[in-house]
Amino acid sequence: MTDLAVELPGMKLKNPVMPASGCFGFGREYSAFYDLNKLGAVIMKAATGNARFGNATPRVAETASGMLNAIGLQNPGVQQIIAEEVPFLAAYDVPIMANVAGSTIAEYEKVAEAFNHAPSVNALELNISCPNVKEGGIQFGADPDMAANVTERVKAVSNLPVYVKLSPNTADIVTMAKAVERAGADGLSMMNTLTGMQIQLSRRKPLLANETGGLSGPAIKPVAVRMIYAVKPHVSIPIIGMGGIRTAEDVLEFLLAGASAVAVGTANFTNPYACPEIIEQLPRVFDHYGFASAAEAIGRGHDE
Amino acid sequence: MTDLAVELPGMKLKNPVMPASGCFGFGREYSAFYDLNKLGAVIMKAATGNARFGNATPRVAETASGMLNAIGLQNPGVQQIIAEEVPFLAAYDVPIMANVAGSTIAEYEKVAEAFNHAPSVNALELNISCPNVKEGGIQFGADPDMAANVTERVKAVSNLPVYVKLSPNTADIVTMAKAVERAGADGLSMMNTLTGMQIQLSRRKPLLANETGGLSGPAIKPVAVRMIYAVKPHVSIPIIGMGGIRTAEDVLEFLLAGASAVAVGTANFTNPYACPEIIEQLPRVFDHYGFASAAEAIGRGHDE
Amino acid sequence: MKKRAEMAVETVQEVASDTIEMKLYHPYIAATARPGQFLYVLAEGHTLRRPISIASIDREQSTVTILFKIIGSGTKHLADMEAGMTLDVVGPSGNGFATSETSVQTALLIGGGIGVPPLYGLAEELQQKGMKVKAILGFQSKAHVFYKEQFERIGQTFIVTDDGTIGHHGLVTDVLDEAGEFDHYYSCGPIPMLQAVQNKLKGHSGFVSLEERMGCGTGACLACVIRTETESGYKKICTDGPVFAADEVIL
Amino acid sequence: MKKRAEMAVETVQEVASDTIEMKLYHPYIAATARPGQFLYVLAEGHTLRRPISIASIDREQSTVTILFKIIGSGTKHLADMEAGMTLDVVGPSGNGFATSETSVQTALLIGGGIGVPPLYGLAEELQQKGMKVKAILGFQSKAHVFYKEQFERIGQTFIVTDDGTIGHHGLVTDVLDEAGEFDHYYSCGPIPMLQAVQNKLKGHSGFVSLEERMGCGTGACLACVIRTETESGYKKICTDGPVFAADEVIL
Ligand SMILES: Cc1cc2nc3c(=O)[nH]c(=O)nc-3n(C[C@H](O)[C@H](O)[C@H](O)COP(=O)(O)OP(=O)(O)OC[C@H]3O[C@@H](n4cnc5c(N)ncnc54)[C@H](O)[C@@H]3O)c2cc1C
Ligand SMILES: Cc1cc2nc3c(=O)[nH]c(=O)nc-3n(C[C@H](O)[C@H](O)[C@H](O)COP(=O)(O)OP(=O)(O)OC[C@H]3O[C@@H](n4cnc5c(N)ncnc54)[C@H](O)[C@@H]3O)c2cc1C
Ligand SMILES: Cc1cc2nc3c(=O)[nH]c(=O)nc-3n(C[C@H](O)[C@H](O)[C@H](O)COP(=O)(O)O)c2cc1C
Ligand SMILES: Cc1cc2nc3c(=O)[nH]c(=O)nc-3n(C[C@H](O)[C@H](O)[C@H](O)COP(=O)(O)O)c2cc1C
Ligand code: FES
Ligand code: FES
Repeated sequence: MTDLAVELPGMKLKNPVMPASGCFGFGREYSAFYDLNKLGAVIMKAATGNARFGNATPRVAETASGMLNAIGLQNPGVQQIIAEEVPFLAAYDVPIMANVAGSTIAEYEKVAEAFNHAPSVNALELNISCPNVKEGGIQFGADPDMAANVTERVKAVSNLPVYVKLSPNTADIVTMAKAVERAGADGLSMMNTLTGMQIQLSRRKPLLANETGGLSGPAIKPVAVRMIYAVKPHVSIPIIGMGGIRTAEDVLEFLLAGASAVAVGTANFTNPYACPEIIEQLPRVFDHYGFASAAEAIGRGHDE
Repeated sequence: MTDLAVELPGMKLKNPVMPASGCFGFGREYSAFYDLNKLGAVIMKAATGNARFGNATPRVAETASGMLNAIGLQNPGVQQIIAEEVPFLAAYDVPIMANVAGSTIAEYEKVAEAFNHAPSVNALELNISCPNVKEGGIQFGADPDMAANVTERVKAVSNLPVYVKLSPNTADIVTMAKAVERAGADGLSMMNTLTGMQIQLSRRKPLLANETGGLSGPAIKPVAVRMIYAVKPHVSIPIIGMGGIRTAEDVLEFLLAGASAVAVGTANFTNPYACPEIIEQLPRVFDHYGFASAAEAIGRGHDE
Repeated sequence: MKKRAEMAVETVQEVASDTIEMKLYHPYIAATARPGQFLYVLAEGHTLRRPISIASIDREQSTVTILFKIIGSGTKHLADMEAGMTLDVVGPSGNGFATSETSVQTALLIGGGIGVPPLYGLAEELQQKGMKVKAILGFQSKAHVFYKEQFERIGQTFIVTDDGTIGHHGLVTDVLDEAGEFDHYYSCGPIPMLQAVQNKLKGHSGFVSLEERMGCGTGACLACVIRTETESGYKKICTDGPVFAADEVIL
Repeated sequence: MKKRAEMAVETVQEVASDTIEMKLYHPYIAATARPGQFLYVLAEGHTLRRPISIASIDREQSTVTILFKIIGSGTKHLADMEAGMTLDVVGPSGNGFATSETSVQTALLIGGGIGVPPLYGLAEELQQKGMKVKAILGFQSKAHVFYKEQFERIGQTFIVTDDGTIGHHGLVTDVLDEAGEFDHYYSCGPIPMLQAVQNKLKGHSGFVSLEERMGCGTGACLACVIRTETESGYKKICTDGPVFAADEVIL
């Protein structure tokens, strides 16, 4: 039997597959489809300091092999997430990652600090790259110094391993990755969505109320693989890979590129059973390509 | 009848559709499928100072709703292009754009200068963004100062209108666009390919011999539309839009975003008749969405 | 509870201009579906599923019928399906119309275009419960009209068209007075129509069925929110809806 | 001259493990195709077309036959097609084998796996021209063998398999000596096989048919170049090839 387990700072995963932030809520809805214990981990939807309503609708659009979203970080606020949502997920035997967002560094600190008091949360994913938050967000993800700064400040207040989620909307992903590693990041999440737009011909206007949205799904997979492959040799912290993963073969592709685990976002929408079905196929795929374990595939695309 | 004509610096186009550079060679091959006089214009394959063989094969890969290419600017060199290829295209009643590439600013100057002596060439497209040229290329497209510098130097030696082709692999497309406009660009081409990678599982290695390649096709259309929409209000020079165009509806979407004309690349591979079929559908589409002419649709996605 | 199901396509028929009626077989879905719920349908090659209302339910034959208009590439793909193929759906999705709790005597159904189908299943159910049903159905033109006879068999039916090629020439709200008394109304159609109905029938008890672009279709992504007067300030159309009390949502 | 054509699918058949034989009707393609040319085939939902060799031509019936192995999603999609559907192709593409200019008495055909199909059309044509044909055909295993009888009807045929489940156990080059004298050879298969053949038959006059990933398939994009000894230093497999004189290309 193929050994699917992988170990990451703060998390021991049965298998390297977890749902991506914002695509799985806090797990309740998908728990109606399958047993969440099958998952490697769960990444929760973004938490901000207070409740946020998010953007006006429409918030999503479909694109060729992908979609745009501009949800705008709608969430009930970190306190309610800790009180209402974390306990639901804590009942499962699955590591929990909290996705931390904010418009100011102080808000990131506040949210991160709050999760110190949620013992079931195993790690933080620092969302410095949400392209749909107009006040802040975007700048942190676009500038290495600001990214390093928010990383450092969050590390200073948090007891948990901190994974920094990078934006692909940059000319130089390697510099970004090195900057946040130096600032103390325990891991990287790569990647968030590419900024895109769709114009609705009948209205002669951008379809999304927010005008721009984040492009996700299979369309962006080659960009994610390229960025992970580029970053891997330059960092020694692990990478959680994401961007267009739909099949077990895709998971192996990300591991070969350098990811230690992966997150699945958009594919949950096309198929609510995407995660467990991918996990079920993993042993066959690892076996077919000659790997006895998930761990031994990590980064092997860099071998001479 | 819908008036499809659009006018650009150096070029009067019967219609706003031209094949994109590198996807149409120098027109000979597609002239076997249809009469090139149907096209709005033709953008030739990149020209460099001397003949280039390009990258090792495989040079292309397929992705979800897209493809990767790493041709590596293979071409017979500017002199042979002027002697052998331009005369073939000059026999058609279609404006000709020459795509200018190089590894050094001196090479760009040399190529641009050479086209002064090819009276049938109407405009230059400055390829500062080819992601597959390791020695140079990439830097010009990633840095506003370098982009401005090469634009200025080429403008100084060229008699022709110069369109600068921007790279989407940047955090700030508006700054890039403004920089090259200030440096004297007569127009913009937006956009080149996003850098991507595919890993071949059976070989555990990047599939392309060049490892990375440029992602094109419908997958990247939302990124192109977003960038054109973002740039349009900040420049007063026209934009040739491209990136994933496959249908006449796509053409209208790019015009609404702010393009004055468009180029079609990858779609020629899926369907060798892509350009004439799109052109044939344009009157129906403009009419359906209430436009009496192509010109009046330009930038209308920005109306209040 | 909703499930992913492979439904067998039994019939596919164009019942009006660009409007397809499709009968689908699946014992679980047919047994559990309620009027006003929808199927979240996969159109091959598409990233997002398409929400399509259940237009009627035949529990004996284990079938449900959907009706949809060809709008873009997803519905075009669905229209090209043939009997014998299978359709991948997640359903029955959403809450549906709450007919059991109501002590309605007369119900007024107000549907616009592709908002008409869910009202048909509701009409059937209300009739079975012994209630009186009246319907106002709005369409673009005569060529777009469907299910006129079916509704007429159930109760008094007013047809309204944008161009007057059949029935009243104008808007569904124009004939509200003509339709007379009723206890509850149920409305489904484009937002501007629902707003007009909500306005004109302020004070009346009523239900509206809403549309919004969806991501997950299952309550997790918050793509499909609508502002409400409730404490959280919003509801999700895909799971809390698509049917809401008319005074609950802010259109 | 190649054209885009909608070919009618007449038959689809699995002739060996994961290997599909498809007969396609089109008067123009069937009238103009030559052995060694290929069809550039659209698999719906895919950006790039797939190059598939013409395995044989029936000019009377206006059909051509292709044979392909299911490799990935494109060939999987093609394998799912059924009689009565149409296939969008650009063809006949490429140069094909130059059989008219040769004064061959005995031809040795050396094919590996999915390189076998184009050689069958060639074998038929050479036979018609009164030449003697011998063939060495390599396959993975017995389950992958196809067209054995067809080749045997034309001439002496050696089957070679990787696992020895049928014929010679080993490589096609192992039986070259056994195959005896010939004037020209024609070879098609994976690059390592072609290199081995080129090496072993150095000095012999021969032709190789090459494979490379293609973009345009029509000579415009330079995706499919191969280094040559010619002045320009390269040739395009999609238009100058896929067939080249063995001493012309640098494998
Ligand atoms: C709860 C609900 C029930 C519905 N019931 C029906 C029905 O019974 N019959 C019917 O014909 N239509 C119904 N619709 C509308 C139907 O979902 C859209 O017409 C359909 O999704 C269009 O898909 P497309 O691929 O043809 O169009 P495209 O415009 O190509 O679709 C692009 C994207 O936009 C979404 N989209 C486009 N229009 C709508 C819309 N009006 N509402 C929600 N999403 C949209 C699509 O789902 C897809 O994600 C319903 C919508 C909702 C929300
Ligand atoms: C001139 C020529 C003639 C051919 N004739 C035949 C034939 O008669 N029968 C047959 O079974 N196969 C033939 N092939 C190989 C065939 O083209 C590939 O097996 C097929 O393209 C794989 O597509 P896929 O979608 O199944 O695989 P995928 O791996 O999913 O394809 C992904 C991409 O890679 C390309 N690709 C993958 N393998 C090859 C390959 N070996 N050569 C070229 N492109 C490839 C595909 O075209 C596609 O663009 C020929 C190739 C060439 C170049
Ligand atoms: C509807 C939607 C909502 C998302 N919300 C968040 C979020 O709240 N926080 C975050 O870090 N990423 C968010 N993302 C990004 C995903 O977590 C993921 O990085 C991205 O979608 C790429 O993966 P995919 O192609 O598998 O979807 C969201 C994506 C989608 C589609
Ligand atoms: C095979 C191939 C070769 C290309 N060669 C060039 C080139 O030589 N010069 C250039 O400026 N762009 C080149 N491009 C980029 C295209 O001109 C175009 O900008 C890009 O492909 C996006 O458009 P599309 O999605 O319609 O293909 C090439 C693209 C492809 C696919
Ligand atoms: S569509 Fe995701 S919450 Fe409704
Ligand atoms: S595939 Fe484009 S030149 Fe051969």
